[in-house]
Amino acid sequence: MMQEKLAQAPASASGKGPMLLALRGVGKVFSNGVTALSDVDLTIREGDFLSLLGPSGCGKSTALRLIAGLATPTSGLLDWRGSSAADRSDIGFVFQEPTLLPWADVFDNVWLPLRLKGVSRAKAAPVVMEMLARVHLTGFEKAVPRELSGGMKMRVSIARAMVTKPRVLLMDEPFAALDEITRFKLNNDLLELWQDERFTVVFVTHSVFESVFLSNRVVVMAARPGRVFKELAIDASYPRNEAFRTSPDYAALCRQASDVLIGAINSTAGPHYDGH
Amino acid sequence: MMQEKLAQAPASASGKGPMLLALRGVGKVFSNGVTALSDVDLTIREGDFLSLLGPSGCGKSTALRLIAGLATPTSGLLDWRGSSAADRSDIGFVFQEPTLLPWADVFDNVWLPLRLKGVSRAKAAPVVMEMLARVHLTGFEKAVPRELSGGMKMRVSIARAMVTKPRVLLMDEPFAALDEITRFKLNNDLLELWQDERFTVVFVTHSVFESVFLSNRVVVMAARPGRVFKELAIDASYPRNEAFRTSPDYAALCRQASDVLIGAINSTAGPHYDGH
Amino acid sequence: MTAIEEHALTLDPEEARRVRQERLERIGRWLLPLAIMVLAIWLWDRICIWNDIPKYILPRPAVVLQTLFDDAGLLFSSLLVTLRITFLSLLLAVIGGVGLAVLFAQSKWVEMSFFPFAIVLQVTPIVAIFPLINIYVDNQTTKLLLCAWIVAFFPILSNTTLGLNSVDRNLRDMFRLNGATRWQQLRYLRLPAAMPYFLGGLKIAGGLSLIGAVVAEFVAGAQGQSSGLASRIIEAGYRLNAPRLFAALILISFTGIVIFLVLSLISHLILRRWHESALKQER
Amino acid sequence: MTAIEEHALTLDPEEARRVRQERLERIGRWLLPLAIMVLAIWLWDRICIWNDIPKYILPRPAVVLQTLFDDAGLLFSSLLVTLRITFLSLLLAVIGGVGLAVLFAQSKWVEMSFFPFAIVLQVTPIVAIFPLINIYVDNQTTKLLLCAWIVAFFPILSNTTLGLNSVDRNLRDMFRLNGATRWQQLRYLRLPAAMPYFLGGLKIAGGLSLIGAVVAEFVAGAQGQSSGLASRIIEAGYRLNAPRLFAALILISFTGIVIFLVLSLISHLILRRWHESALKQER
Amino acid sequence: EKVTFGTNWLAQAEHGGYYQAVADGTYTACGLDVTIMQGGPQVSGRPLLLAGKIDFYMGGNMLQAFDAVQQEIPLRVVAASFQKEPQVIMSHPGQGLDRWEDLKNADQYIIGDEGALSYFQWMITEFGFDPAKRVPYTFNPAPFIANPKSIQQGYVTSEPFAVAKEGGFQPNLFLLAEYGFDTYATTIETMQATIDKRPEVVQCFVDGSAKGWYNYLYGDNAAANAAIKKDNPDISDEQIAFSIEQMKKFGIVDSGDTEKLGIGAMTDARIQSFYDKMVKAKVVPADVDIKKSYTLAFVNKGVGIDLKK
Ligand SMILES: Nc1ncnc2c1ncn2[C@@H]1O[C@H](COP(=O)(O)OP(=O)(O)OP(=O)(O)O)[C@@H](O)[C@H]1O
Ligand SMILES: Nc1ncnc2c1ncn2[C@@H]1O[C@H](COP(=O)(O)OP(=O)(O)OP(=O)(O)O)[C@@H](O)[C@H]1O
Ligand SMILES: [Mg+2]
Ligand SMILES: [Mg+2]
Repeated sequence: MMQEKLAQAPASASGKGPMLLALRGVGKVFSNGVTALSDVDLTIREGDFLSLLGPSGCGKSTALRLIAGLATPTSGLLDWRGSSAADRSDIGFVFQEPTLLPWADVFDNVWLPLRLKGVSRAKAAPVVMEMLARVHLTGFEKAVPRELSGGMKMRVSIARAMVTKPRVLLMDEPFAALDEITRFKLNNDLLELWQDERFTVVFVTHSVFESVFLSNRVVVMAARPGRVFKELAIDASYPRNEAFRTSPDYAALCRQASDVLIGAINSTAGPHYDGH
Repeated sequence: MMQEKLAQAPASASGKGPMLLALRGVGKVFSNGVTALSDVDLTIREGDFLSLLGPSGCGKSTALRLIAGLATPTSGLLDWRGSSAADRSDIGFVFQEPTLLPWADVFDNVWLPLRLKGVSRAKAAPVVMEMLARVHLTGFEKAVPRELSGGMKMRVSIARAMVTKPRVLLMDEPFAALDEITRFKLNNDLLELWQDERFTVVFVTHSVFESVFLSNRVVVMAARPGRVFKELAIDASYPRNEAFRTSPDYAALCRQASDVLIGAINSTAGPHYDGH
Repeated sequence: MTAIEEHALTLDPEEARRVRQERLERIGRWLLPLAIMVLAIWLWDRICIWNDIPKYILPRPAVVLQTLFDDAGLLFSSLLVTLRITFLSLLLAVIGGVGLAVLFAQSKWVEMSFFPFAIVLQVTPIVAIFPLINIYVDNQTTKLLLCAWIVAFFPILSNTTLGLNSVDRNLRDMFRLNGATRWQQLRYLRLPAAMPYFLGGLKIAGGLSLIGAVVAEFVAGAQGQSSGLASRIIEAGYRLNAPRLFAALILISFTGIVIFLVLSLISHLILRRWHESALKQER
Repeated sequence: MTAIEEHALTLDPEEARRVRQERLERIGRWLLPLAIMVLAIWLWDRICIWNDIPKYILPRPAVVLQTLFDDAGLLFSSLLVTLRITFLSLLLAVIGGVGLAVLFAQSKWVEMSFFPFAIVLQVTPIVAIFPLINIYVDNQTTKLLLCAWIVAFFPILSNTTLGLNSVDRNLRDMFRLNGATRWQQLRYLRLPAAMPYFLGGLKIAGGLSLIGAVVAEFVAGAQGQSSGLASRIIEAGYRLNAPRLFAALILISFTGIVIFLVLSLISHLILRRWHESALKQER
Repeated sequence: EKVTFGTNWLAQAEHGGYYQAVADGTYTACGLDVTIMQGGPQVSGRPLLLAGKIDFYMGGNMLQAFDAVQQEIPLRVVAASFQKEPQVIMSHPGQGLDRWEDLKNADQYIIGDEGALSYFQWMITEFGFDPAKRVPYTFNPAPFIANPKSIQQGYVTSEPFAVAKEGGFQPNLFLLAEYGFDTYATTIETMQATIDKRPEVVQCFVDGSAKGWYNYLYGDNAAANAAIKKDNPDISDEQIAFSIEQMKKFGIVDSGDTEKLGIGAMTDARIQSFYDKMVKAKVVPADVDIKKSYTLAFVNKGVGIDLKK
């Protein structure tokens, strides 16, 4: 199944597509005085699969919210010059918390983005059901969020973000609440889809392995203040499959990323890391 | 530092302490008809570090809530005969979601369990501050939950569960929202503490690596209905450190656990897994 | 297995206690309110006897009940008149309260501009402005409705406004991202989220619209032929017919309780699948 | 950098529009309500003129203002009397409402047993039971307070009860696990969680206790020599002194708005750190 | 021509003359189609008169007419149905409250808002009643019956009946008119505009009402009573009979000047004398042009005297 995708693989994995968005010297200081981001420069190209990796609290979610337009930077700017207005508004977002409508059942929650675009229940049903099958939730259409387990809620949220097939997909630790096997499956699914549709993904994760497996670029961030510590290009070709997962290349890249992450964490100032 | 702990290491890693609690034929059917657990038999011994591993929705959280007494089984029973009433009420719980008081700041949230036991702010302060330092949150005492990142909230929740030094610690994916490096550090911390204090831990995780690294017993569950699929004894001696993490033993155990997990997932009935 | 179970039951007295208590509570939930009601009525009777209270001041419950029975025709036809105004004004209060709340939710400045007028309506004593209403409104029912509405709409407005403003931030962001129009945001997010607050306001307004209907009739008088309970109360008071006065009051109280129960039931049915206040504690 | 920023600004007209709109809204938030108030007063004036309404029916605003100024001494001393009852009864409503809510929150059957009595109090017309109060209560202030309290306490009770029952399940479990006593659960969990609901009820009760104080005086009369605004209104109505009547009404309305604003401010200060309804939208 | 007359209370025998005139066609005879709009305890119909929604209104006493002059309201009293203010003060017998002078020593005065703003002011200044002891009358006499040391207002035709029936004792009655509160009462008020534009309507209504009263008091009043009971179903025959009896006994409607001038009579002298008393009691200011408050153009013509049998 994966073999037939080879033809559509991108010319280069390091993302030389046209520029979608550039963060230029972006900083974000919250009103309580916390500097969440400081002087972040980052260019996102169309078709990128970019992972944000970094310690907890380093501003990954904040960066994602800035990109989505849900927050505005307190300094610097977001440069969308390279993209059309349609791109900017065609965003799928997986929040770090499930963020479901508590009164609506699973079907309605996933249907919602389509509903907001005027798609009727009947028209939406096949798409919604397909998305639910993808995240292994067939049979739970009628359950309301409080009847779901943590991981199931997160999967509903993922299904909802993807149901509109957006041009830009922003995902904030979407698979953190899932077991490794399901996670691998969903990783493969996502990659497959991405190769088919060539949308742009910005993917926040805590897993070095996941970031290396999925992305063509890994941006490692450091905390206090949140900033870009280092960027790694993952120059392995797509499609990536189980063979890649067990290859020495992958292990080497993971080790490299891991070292960068350790560096990022150690570069964090503050007395609370001294004890370790 | 770790070397001096050797003397206190348990005689055997496979948990031959006195019985704390036994689940006997426990089942749980929710009022909406979902069978979350069915016929679960499980014995927890004092001083166990037991991990629950299993696919999303297999009933891990439900099992933990049953053990904590937050839910009652619809069939079967919990047998606490081996333990004192004190054990049963001295439980620390880390919920899958942070579950913080939104109006209280970080300090007050962590102080809460002590406060409920009548410990004054001044008396509690050193303990609370130490716990906050352990989870790397020094400096955020005055922040309220909505000003924290997802991982930070979870760390507050962990600090709160451990601040009373409970005899039994139930943790529902405590480290899922943390990056791997921090996670490793907290893993080590937890293990160290466990060896010092010999409390009992039931630990829900999605990470095969984590479960093998931490526990003396790994219980793999399967879904629909949730049940115990297989139990693995991790017969490596404590203390476990970075050396263990890179040992071939560890890798073998992980592979073994992984295979069991795959087996558990494949044993799940239902059409929605067919496509994969 | 049974042996162990039994064992476990004796072993765990706390668990057994809990089960016992739950069973007790299930019975008590219906029996106790009734018992306490009966007790209250008995106390009322005793107080009348102990203090030698003459029947023209506070009649004994039996007398009131007898009157309720004897004058049933008169009182119930009056009750119907009052109920009609009550329900119409509650309906108007819902429409007006929710409508205004939705309007106010559109923008902070709309809220700040028009909320004062709502407050003015709430705090203006009806008795004082009734002469104006009386001059410019011709229809008697309209007058009554207007008065009762003024009494009842504010809690709905205030609570619904609060609810519309209490929507989870992330959900709001999610709607924004999906390009929801103002109307869609209202329809699919803010109104459902405001439900618990609105229903809370409705429960307050239920009683208020009843008292509003009574007060309206007090003020606007029984200028038509069909007079409601307020006219009965005035008349009975004037004629020192205390048993009938109290029979009318009992009828009003009872109606209030029924309205509250019905609104509570509606509220429960709407919220039971998702809101904490209505969820069954499932263990 | 500035060049790019400028560029970006022209580049992103939506962003610029948003900033402009925000600035506008900040100004409008204070100016518009005032402007609309002025407009409303102007409209009132025009209506008087257009319809040739004589001043003894609806005086023009200027006349009312003049009267407010001329009779300031009289009216403001009356206002103080009314305010005293208002605040005392609001205080009692808070104590009574929260107290009962806490009691009701102890157990479902306590709630079901005693809520009916609260409803009876809410729906009983004060005018009808005043004779009883008059017979058994001697102190005039007590009478007034009792009447005003009956009007004001229910929204607080109802909303606080709702709030106490809306606590997040997991938090409740967490307290249970930590062996919290009933009182601790109330003190540290349920009361703080009920805050937004309570404060919503308080905002409703603020206006109600004002109108309650007025109605109480209508029914129970002035306290000895010092008469409140209700007496002024009755007197002005009887003496056909419409300007003074409207001056008194304006004073009541204004007081109602001030009470609401103060309660809103209190509510904001208490909730601003954590509850959605009071959070500043931070982008 | 259609006109509406607003009364100040629910239909009762004290309104008998008007119901009589409607019922037996007296108004129709001079071309008026009269609708009687009954009032109630909390409502005043006067604003409706001021706004021109009704044509005639039943006033309480002359004080309000004086108020109207002060407020520059073109309102006029055109006839006085009651020669005497029927208000009484009631007290319990044998409680040391058996004389008018003693009444001020009562614990509590139960007096309604209208009373408190009119004759009670006179009672304060003339007889030293203590304003702090006043409690509003909510038209429920129970508190009075319950407290033997209290006094209460009432219509001589109405409250004493209920008190005697339910309280089981005959209260002392002090008719205000007999202690110097010599206002006309239950007046017919109308706006100056009506007098100017439709004098014949006013005349017809005044004459018809006078005739109505004669017929009601001295003739067959069955039809009028039926109409009263239709508007106010709760009133009893017994109560109506009592009211008529009291009106006759105390000469409320027909006494003094009416012997010659007919029912509805008013005189300048009587009004001036009442005004002077009220000025002395500081109930009204001294500079009111009371001539503006009434007109004698429609009364004192002896209309209907012939109907008295
Ligand atoms: N609304 C807010 N108000 C104030 N400070 C905030 C707010 N949101 C986040 N912060 C602060 O900004 C910093 C970055 O937060 P952010 O949520 O972006 O971290 P993150 O990288 O997503 O962390 P995690 O991996 O734990 O989710 C944190 O220090 C946090 O305390
Ligand atoms: N309150 C509830 N009402 C009804 N069904 C529920 C409820 N809570 C959980 N369930 C169902 O019970 C099953 C087990 O849920 P549970 O939360 O225990 O799973 P889990 O193993 O913790 O999964 P995850 O890893 O995703 O958190 C799921 O199918 C879920 O839909
Ligand atoms: Mg985050
Ligand atoms: Mg779970």
